[in-house]
Amino acid sequence: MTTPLLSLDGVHTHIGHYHILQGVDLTLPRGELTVLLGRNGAGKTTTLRTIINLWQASKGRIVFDGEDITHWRTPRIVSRLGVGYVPENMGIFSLLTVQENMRLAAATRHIDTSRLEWIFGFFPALKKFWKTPAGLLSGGQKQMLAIARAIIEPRALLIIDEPSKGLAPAIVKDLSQAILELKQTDTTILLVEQNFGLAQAVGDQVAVMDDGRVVHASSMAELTADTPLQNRLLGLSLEAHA
Amino acid sequence: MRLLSGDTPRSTVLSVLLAAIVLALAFAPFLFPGPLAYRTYSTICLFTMLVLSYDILLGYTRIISFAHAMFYGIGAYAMAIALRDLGPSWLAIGIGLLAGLATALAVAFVVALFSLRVRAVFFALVTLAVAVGFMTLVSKLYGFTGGEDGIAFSVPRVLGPAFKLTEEPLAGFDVMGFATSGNAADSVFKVRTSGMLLLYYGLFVAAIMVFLGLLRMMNSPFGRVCQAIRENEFRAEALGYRTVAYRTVNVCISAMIAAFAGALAALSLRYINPESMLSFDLMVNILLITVIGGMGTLYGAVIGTALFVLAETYLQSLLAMAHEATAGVPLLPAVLDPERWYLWLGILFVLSVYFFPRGIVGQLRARAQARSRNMQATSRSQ
Amino acid sequence: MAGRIQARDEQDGAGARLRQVLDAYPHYLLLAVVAIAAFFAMPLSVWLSLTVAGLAMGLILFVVSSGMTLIFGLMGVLNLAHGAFITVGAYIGGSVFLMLVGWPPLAAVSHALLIFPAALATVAAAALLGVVFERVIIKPVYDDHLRQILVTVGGAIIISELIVAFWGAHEIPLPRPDSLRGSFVIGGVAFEKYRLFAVGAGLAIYWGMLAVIHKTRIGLLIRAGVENGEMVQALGYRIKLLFIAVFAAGAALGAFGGVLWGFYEELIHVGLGQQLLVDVIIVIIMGGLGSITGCFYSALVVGLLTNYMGFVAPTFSEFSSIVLMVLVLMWRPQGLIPVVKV
Amino acid sequence: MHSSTPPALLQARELSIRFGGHTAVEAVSCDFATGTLTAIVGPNGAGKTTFFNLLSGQLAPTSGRLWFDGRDITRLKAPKRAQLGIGRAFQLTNLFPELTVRENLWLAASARTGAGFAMHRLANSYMAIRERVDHYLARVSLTGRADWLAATLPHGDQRKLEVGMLLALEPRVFMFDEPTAGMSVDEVPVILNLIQAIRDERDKVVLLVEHKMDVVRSLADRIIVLHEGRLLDEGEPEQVIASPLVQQAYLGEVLVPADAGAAPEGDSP
Amino acid sequence: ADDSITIAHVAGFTGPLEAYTQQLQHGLELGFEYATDGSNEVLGKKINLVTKDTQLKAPRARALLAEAYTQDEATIAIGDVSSGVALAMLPVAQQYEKILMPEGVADSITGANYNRYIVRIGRNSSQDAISNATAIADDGVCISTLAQDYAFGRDGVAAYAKAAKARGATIVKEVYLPAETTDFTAAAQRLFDSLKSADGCDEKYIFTIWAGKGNPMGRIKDLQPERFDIKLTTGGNILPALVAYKQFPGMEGATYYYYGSPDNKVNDWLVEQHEKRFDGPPDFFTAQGMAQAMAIVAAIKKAGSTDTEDLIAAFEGLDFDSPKGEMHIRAADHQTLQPMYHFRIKVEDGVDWAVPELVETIPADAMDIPVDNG
Ligand SMILES: Nc1ncnc2c1ncn2[C@@H]1O[C@H](COP(=O)(O)OP(=O)(O)OP(=O)(O)O)[C@@H](O)[C@H]1O
Ligand SMILES: Nc1ncnc2c1ncn2[C@@H]1O[C@H](COP(=O)(O)OP(=O)(O)OP(=O)(O)O)[C@@H](O)[C@H]1O
Ligand SMILES: [Mg+2]
Ligand SMILES: [Mg+2]
Repeated sequence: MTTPLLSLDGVHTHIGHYHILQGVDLTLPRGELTVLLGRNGAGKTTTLRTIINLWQASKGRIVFDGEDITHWRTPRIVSRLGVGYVPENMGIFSLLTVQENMRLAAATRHIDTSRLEWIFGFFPALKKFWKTPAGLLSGGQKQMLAIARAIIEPRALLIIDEPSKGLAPAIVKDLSQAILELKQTDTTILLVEQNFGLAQAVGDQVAVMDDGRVVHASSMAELTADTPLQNRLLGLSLEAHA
Repeated sequence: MRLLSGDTPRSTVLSVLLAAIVLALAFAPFLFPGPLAYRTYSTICLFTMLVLSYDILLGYTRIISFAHAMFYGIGAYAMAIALRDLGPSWLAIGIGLLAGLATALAVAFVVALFSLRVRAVFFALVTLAVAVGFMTLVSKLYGFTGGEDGIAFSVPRVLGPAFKLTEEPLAGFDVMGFATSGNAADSVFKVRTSGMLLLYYGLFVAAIMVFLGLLRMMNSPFGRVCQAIRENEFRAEALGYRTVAYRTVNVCISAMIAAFAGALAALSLRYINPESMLSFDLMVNILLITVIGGMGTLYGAVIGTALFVLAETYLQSLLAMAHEATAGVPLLPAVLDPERWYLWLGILFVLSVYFFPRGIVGQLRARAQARSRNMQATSRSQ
Repeated sequence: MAGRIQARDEQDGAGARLRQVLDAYPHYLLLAVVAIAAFFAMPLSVWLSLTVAGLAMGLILFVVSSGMTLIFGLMGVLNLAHGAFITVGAYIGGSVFLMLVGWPPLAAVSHALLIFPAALATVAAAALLGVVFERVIIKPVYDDHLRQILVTVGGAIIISELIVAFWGAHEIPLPRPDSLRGSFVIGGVAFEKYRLFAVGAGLAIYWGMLAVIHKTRIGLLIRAGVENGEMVQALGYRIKLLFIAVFAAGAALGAFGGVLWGFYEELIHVGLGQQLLVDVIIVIIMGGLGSITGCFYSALVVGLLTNYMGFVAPTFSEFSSIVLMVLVLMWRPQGLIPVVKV
Repeated sequence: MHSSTPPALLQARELSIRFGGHTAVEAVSCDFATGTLTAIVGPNGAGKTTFFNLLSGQLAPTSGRLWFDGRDITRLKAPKRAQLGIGRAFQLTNLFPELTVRENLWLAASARTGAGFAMHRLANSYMAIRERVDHYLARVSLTGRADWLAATLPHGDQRKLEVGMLLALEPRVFMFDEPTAGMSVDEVPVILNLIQAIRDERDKVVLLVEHKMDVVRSLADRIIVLHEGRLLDEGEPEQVIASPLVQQAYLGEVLVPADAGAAPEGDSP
Repeated sequence: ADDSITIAHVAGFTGPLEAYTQQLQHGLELGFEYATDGSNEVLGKKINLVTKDTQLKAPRARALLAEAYTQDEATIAIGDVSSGVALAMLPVAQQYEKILMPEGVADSITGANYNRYIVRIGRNSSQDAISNATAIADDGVCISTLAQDYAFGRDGVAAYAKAAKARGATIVKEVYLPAETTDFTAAAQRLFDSLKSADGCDEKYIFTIWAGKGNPMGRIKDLQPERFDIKLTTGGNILPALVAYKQFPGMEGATYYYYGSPDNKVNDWLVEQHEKRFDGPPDFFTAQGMAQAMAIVAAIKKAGSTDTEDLIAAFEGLDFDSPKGEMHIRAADHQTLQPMYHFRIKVEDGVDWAVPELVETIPADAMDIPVDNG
């Protein structure tokens, strides 16, 4: 097995006085899609944010392609390593148009039109609202825009936080299609997803978090096969109320 | 406890400080001789009332107003004009006080109507413009207000320096003099029991009453709703509180107390002008004292005022001493030049806003709380 | 927290159409109302010269105010030290100018030309000061309007005191170059040369600012950064630098306004900025905190109004802009062109 | 539902609200009778929260009317409606952060008593309110944390306080917007039991926005489905969930055929 | 104590007027030195000049003044240069029954707010206004005035108008503007209009009294009043302000002091010493401070004691020497009568400011300064 693209090694994160991540170990194999599961508040989002240093790790190491990036600043991580990030709250600039949102996401001055057409193929709404202030989009459309921004250019690593949230089921299908296609382009992906169906459909690897730690990591196939394990772990994330 | 409406200092250091301030003020005329000292401790009483009234606005309800000095001025001008035009009588004082309170109420109500429409920063800037406009108006109506020259007037004899309460002066003990000279015999001085003394105790009692009254008010249902508005106005509305009404009442009460303090200030100073009663500098001072002392605590107003007035009065002399002491050292004397005392005040402001974001009282309370939690933790672990 | 948002009545019909137009262009309306009302209150030649003078004064006011509204609009920082920046600008610009004028090698150069290097030096120095100010004073208090107010007031005190320590408490006369004195008289109407000069400067700055904010990537970034600074970072941009740059620009604009004003009054003194601050505040509130366009038009309105009132009822000219502000706020609580929700 | 029943406590008629060009709620008419628990479901952005905002007065409708207890309340502002007895808990936690849990509850408990303007008495001296506060502290099991500042509570406890405040308000209409979102699994039943208890009193109107279909099934007397701002369907839970329109618009094609029982909609707040 | 005489200078050493206070302080020091021939002693007692900074705040000024009288046992206090603060100090002097010598120019200091403990060595605004009228006004002269809309401006114009009319001039229009005005276009329009349509004028003037920062003269000049044959006139000013006068060569008016104007040995000494010590010529307030000190020494000598009543008696009717020549303290209101200087502005190369060249000295008795303290 080749060296992983990204690895977290005993990462701790504090937010204010709260000790949120309590030693996260995680590795992302190159070119594969890893799904991060876990109940609300388990620390999934915090993990993602810590990777690109939106929150500073207080302890532990984050290594990207052999390089220690634990103390790099966010802009450096993102631009030097080529990271696309879809935050939980989508991070749309609502006063800017869809086009302007996309322009900011592209490091180059001119957006590659063929890639844009490829994106429009999944998310036709974006084409329709190209010159519309993004704030006027519906929640689902905003989510599409957020994802589109992250893939406007080829990325080495894509970090996506709950993309299916707010998307109508039909679009979720398109989304999983898009993700599968992205996998073909040799992109390493870290995906937080509560929708286990989607996770199962696209994931190669899976990690489950609870209480600020990774409590299980394996291949997706392994987890799918092991129903008792699934119930034990995912009882946490799927509906538990009888 | 009853007196304090159950809202105690909640910090030993704070309690000690408070007790020291109250004691020093209670016996001030007998401890600190001289007119400048008199001015200083009466100013502490006056400003305490003013800052207290601002705290219920800023600290408890988070209404940033730059028009508070204006209300202080309204009270002072009403009193001054009444005494000037009606002569130095108790009736004039009564009329002046009532006129001041009524005017403040009316103006505050109009200003508060603005808070229905605009919020926060906007409100702050609007009140700033209104206050400046008011000051211009006062300067312009010189026939009525004395313009820039202000109004000098007399007060009833009983409140003046000529009135003698007792034939013989009482004895005082100059603590500062004693501290510097160490000579106890030389430090005894005569305290003339004039109307000035009477007036000072009036101020002192008024300040205590305002403090206790407001403490009660802010621990009443009204006070709690004000705090709720500060914390989350949207939610307070959703619970059924008409926040606009609460804010309006708050602004009006606060303005009337400020006017009350202003009226007393006029009595005590016997001279007023726009610069000392209405200026932007005064407003900035109120704001700074409130924040440095600790917003939303009322105790902060007392501590903050005492410290600030002392600093403002004596910082220059302190600098002069430092200036002389460092005379040989290069560069230092230039920045310690007593003429640059205001620079140091500015630096102190900025530093205190950084380092005491919750004000002195907030900081002391947080410390006390942390300590008691630690003690609990250790006692539990044993 | 979802603010209370009024849904717009969208009835059809001419009245609604008119209201829509007024809603979209309140600044034109206000400008027109003020100018037309004055037109009937005075002789034509007076109206003409006052209109020209008022517009020019408005542009000076715009330059003086634009930095403050820029900083508020883009960074949400209420910088009450803006007055101090104006003063600093006047002092730096004035001293550099006087130095250049007194420098023998430049004796042959027209003094009017020397204003440009002086202004340039001012802008550079003030930008630097802005950077220091942002790092030392503002940085710790982003997102807290109350502490911003306090800290910037404290900062203003410090700056003014340092000015006195450095330049002394004296007023410094700043004689304007002869070529910028006097007027062009056309048909009995006098057009002051300096005001025309200021008009040029003001318009250039206005269009420049609009162009930067709406046409360039930097403008895009700034607008995005205000809404969600974290996301801008997550897209790989260093927002800190951006914000420092904005603050420097705001300070430089204020300082440039100070130079402009110093040459207008031909006198530099410590209270210069403070004295302008009230007008600045009126202008930026009325325009809509944070709006460059709003600031531009409300500055014009204030300039016009004070000139007209100065002729019609000088006693009230001082209050006229405050009263106008109050009226505008009753009509549009967020100012003419609201951008930032406060 | 039945023509013989008295008019419903809360009646919405053709309620619409538009934001710029976007219509978030469009011509929704609906009755809410006392004693029923109505669940409102629909995909994200369907307008559920906006509909709540219209009912409780946080937003004013662009058109349409709203009646409460036979009275037109369309133009009443939020505080007035709360005074009348329309209370709500918020989807995003919405507390008084620097006040204690007790004070938060006190504010809710005294809101409808009219004591707010009293200045002469101490807030803590109102015995009736104090008792109510203590009662609801216990009901949402926060007694042990009564003196914590709301801001320092863990997320789940904040959600409980949010619900507790709605209870302490003692309104006639209860609106819960995803009350269990972000709450840990073992605490969810506490809240659901509380809601169930209110429903079982049978003299209140209860509205519940909830994505978890099993919860909806077990609690609701009736379901309303919103989709793109419109009322798509309403009726008995089983019948609505089974309707093909709802299946398509809200539940979508079932992605996980394996767990046919559980709804796949697992989205978070 | 007994072997010294304490004089307290209680003024705004910091704040907007600190430059003026500084000049006064220098003038005082030089004045005491000169009047005591360098011994700094009078009646065999050392003169002890103490300073207290009012920060230009009236309440503080009052407390400091009281402190000076009690703690420092000052015989005489010299008050603030700001009229507002000076006015606030007046009642304190009366209360402590000690002499106060304020430096502000408001008429009311020795007018409506006068008390018998007040003695003013400096000019009052009537003197300024009347000297200006004396310099310009004559038959056939038409004048419109511009002033700030508050007591100082209105009183000044009233005194000016009275004196000008007495000399045969016509006052065409009085324009008053808010004190903070910075844009003078509209006012200039009104002033031009008034004079354009005035009949029977050989000469037309706009007279300006403007305290503070605005620069109405320059702004009016920009609008080219010469188009309508209108000339500008105003009073003199401190040296830094005279720089701006370079725009007005030939302008006439009257001033309190310019170091080149008086011709006497006191002034010669002052100019020489000032050049030597402070590297520049003395200004308005340096001269005033020096006159102040010389008056004090003269009065103490005349009284032969430092008792307040003796001093009051000595001040009343005192004639004393000063950089402006001999001055006289009027017994009726303790206002000092003094010469003023009619000037014409001349621009000289190598001088930073415009030179107010002396046209003639206006002797004190040529000006009828009203007594208003009744
Ligand atoms: N800004 C913050 N301040 C304090 N605590 C926070 C903050 N943000 C998150 N937390 C806490 O950190 C913990 C982990 O949060 P995180 O958002 O990483 O969870 P998550 O696994 O992404 O959950 P979800 O599925 O709800 O998105 C939670 O307990 C949360 O309450
Ligand atoms: N204040 C507003 N201004 C503009 N659009 C708004 C506003 N509030 C809501 N919307 C839009 O109205 C639509 C409905 O939003 P709403 O919050 O009611 O959805 P919801 O059904 O509650 O979704 P969720 O399940 O995510 O809570 C969304 O598209 C949203 O973007
Ligand atoms: Mg998350
Ligand atoms: Mg919702």
